[in-house]
Amino acid sequence: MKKVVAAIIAFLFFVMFVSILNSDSKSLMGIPKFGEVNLAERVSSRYISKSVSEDAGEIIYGETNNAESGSANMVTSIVVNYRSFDTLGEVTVLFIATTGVAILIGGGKRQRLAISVNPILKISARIIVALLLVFGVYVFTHGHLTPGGGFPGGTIIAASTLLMLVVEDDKRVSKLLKFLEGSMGFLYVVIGIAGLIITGSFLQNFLPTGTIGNLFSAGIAPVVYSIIGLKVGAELSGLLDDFFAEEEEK
Amino acid sequence: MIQYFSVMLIAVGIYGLLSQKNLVKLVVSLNIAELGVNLFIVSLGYVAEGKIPILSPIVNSSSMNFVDPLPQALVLTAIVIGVAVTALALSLVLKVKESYGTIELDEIRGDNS
Amino acid sequence: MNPVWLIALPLGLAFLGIFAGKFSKVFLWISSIINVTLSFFIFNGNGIESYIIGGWAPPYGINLVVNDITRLFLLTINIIFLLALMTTSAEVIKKPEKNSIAFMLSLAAVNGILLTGDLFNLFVFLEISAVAAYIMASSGTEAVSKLASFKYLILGSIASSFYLLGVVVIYASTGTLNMADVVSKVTSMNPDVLLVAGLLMIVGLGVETKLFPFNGWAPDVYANASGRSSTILASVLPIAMISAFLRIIVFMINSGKLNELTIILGVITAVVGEILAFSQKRMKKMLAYSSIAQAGIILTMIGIGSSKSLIGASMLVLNNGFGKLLLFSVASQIMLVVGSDNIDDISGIGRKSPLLSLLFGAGALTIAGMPLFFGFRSKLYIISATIDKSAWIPAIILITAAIEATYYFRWLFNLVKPYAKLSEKRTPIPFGLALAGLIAVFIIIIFGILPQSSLDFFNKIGDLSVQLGNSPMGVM
Amino acid sequence: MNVISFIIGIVLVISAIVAIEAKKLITSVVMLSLSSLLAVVSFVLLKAPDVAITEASVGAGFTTAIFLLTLKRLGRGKSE
Repeated sequence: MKKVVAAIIAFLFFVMFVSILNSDSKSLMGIPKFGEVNLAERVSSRYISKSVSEDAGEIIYGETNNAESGSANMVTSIVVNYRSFDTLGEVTVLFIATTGVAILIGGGKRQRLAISVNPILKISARIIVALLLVFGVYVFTHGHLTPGGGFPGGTIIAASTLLMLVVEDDKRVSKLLKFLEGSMGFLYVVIGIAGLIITGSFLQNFLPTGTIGNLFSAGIAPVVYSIIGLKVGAELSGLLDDFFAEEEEK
Repeated sequence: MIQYFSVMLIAVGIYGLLSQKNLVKLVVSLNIAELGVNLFIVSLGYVAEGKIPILSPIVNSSSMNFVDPLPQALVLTAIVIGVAVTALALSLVLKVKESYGTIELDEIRGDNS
Repeated sequence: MNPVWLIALPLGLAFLGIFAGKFSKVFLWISSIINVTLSFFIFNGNGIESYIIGGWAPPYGINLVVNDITRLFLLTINIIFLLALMTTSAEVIKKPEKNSIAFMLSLAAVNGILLTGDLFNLFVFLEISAVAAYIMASSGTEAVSKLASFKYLILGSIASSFYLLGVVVIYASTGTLNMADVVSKVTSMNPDVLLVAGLLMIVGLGVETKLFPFNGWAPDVYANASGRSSTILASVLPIAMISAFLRIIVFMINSGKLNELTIILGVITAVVGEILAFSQKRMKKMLAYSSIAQAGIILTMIGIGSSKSLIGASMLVLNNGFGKLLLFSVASQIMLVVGSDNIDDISGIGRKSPLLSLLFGAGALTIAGMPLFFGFRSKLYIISATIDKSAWIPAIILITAAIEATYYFRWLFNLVKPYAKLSEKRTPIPFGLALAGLIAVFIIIIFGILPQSSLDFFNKIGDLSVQLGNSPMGVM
Repeated sequence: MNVISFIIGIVLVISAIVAIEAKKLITSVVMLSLSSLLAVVSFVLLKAPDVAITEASVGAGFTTAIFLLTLKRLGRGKSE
């Protein structure tokens, strides 16, 4: 009976929501039809043309110098430059959730695995962990040029930690990770305050943005994304380690 | 078309939240609902012949026709928030299992004094 | 004075706190004290100020908006947070360093919710305060607090997903995320789309503001969280959530149908809250239902939306904040001393520490709206504000006030009832509780006595709400 | 192109329903990661590579890892 009521409510939600899809018309603004979006009406047209503070004309890859945001990847320019405050908030959400998991199931001695791990797996795991770390670092340092950024990069680093945790029986994540996590977060806030002091508003870019497409372009964007990558990597590794912890005996 | 499927996903997630009694299943339904929301947000930014919003040697000028990058930036944040909340939810499930011995809502004798 | 410090400081100290060991408790006090002083500076500015973030002017960048409502609520929130730290300083909790981080981030998020002028940024701050609240809710010693926190988490997460859907629908229609920009475009929006977006946002914010069908989580969470957590959850968070509800549903969307829905749901919340509070055996559960009832009345006033009713609502929000601070601090102290807050176990406790019963009495009387207290003035103001609108709303407010008075008096008399078993010797209460409690009592009595004309910062809210009603909220 | 997205959409919704209705928890977790992966494919079709990579690593990868670790710790109590 409960399932029928739930199904009805879910269906009502579906009907209500679908009724307002493609409701855009000349006179009244609504949700445009899938694919027929007029970007000029939207805020993001200025993000694409990188002309939020002044009109920068046409941005050419590899040629435009000292553009407003400087990162070739427009999504990264929004996440780390135009709306960097959201990302700071979102890094805080991950930080507080990790702290919460540490409060709830942290501590306790390491959980023994039921199966004994074959030495071949242990050695090959070490090689793979090294490769994973390099790949993770690559992903978040090139966040402003290629897809991906701080978060996927950090998760790939956490994946290498997971591999080590699964393969090694007694491996515990070192306390250094807590220090790395905290200092990276604090560094992000310090960059924000530096922006406030140097250029007048919190989290404002104060480094030259170079030519679009180079590794060292886009001002503080790669710096912030590397900080996020290391922070997310440290945090999620700590979180995985908590999931491996044994429950404390009451 | 993907918009209708994403709204269906949200509806399936809501159905799961209302009908399931297993705590882990509730977290699964929550993830499905959030997946639907994220899919819907990105589908709002789709432009028919738009290109991937990354400047590269091939797509080298900002005057070309691009897909809307803002919903993608919003979804990046929403995905990570969803994972953070899921991790917290699962650790709460472990604590409930530890003290109540079960993860079925109707078996848990909540002290609703 | 850039208000971004109110958010950045607790955030930075929280990040440092993770590896600072026992210093993070000190950081918590530092950030709270500095926040109070900062909000004093911000309080005596005037007009509507906009502080941009990241150097991009709105609606392309995110801005922090400071207007008369924000100034008053910012000052109140930071003062109540500091007082809550003081009243519950004697409590010993497991892993205090990590819990202090949760409190610091909750402080940052609450300030962020009040200040931000961007819809998606509000979603992120709501999420931070929600996750911090889940951790606070699970801080109780019994197992039931983990279960209560899990239910709160599931309800809160699906609610914030609905809010996000509402934000995205508005973005798809108007093309902007800045609240002030949306206000200017709402009139040319398709009314059905606006209605659905508004409904989604009411559901999203309704859970946090304890609106009727979505407040099932509150009693268990408030009753089983640790002392400090339940005090902060009950006194600080409602102020921020109600201000978010006010700005989004009433100032931004402002559709007649949704305001009526808010009124109806608010009235139901108030009535249901009072009836359930009446029959509770545990003090913290009773206080939880009383908070739900107060939220109901406040949301009804917000739904009406006239400038006088908004003044009444903000007075009631302040009154509820200080009142619940006192009541939950006393309830937590009783839980520490007696180990239970069941009505039979604690009868006569008040005779052993008269100051405790004085604090409880003051909190109870101001919430119930007795004369000489601030609650009386706000209730009076509300009734005068809604008399002309319709007759049955003031009637309901009077009924709820009557029910409130009865059960608060019942609890008060039970507290001070002579009881042979307990020895007569006085048990002293911690200094922090006494000092902060007396400050709160002083505030609610002063607000209660001062003539209406001198409470000009409330009247400023009145003309601000009129001005906001028809012009873009905050600098474009 | 929209034929592929139509098929992916159908399989996505079906895997979501199975994830909720599955008897054993392990099946529902596997179906959840399947629907995450299908979502990654549809993100690529929607020309959102950033979101696809993030959803793949954070959404599908990490969430499935946590669910399996939780089930492992729950499993010791032989609840199923």
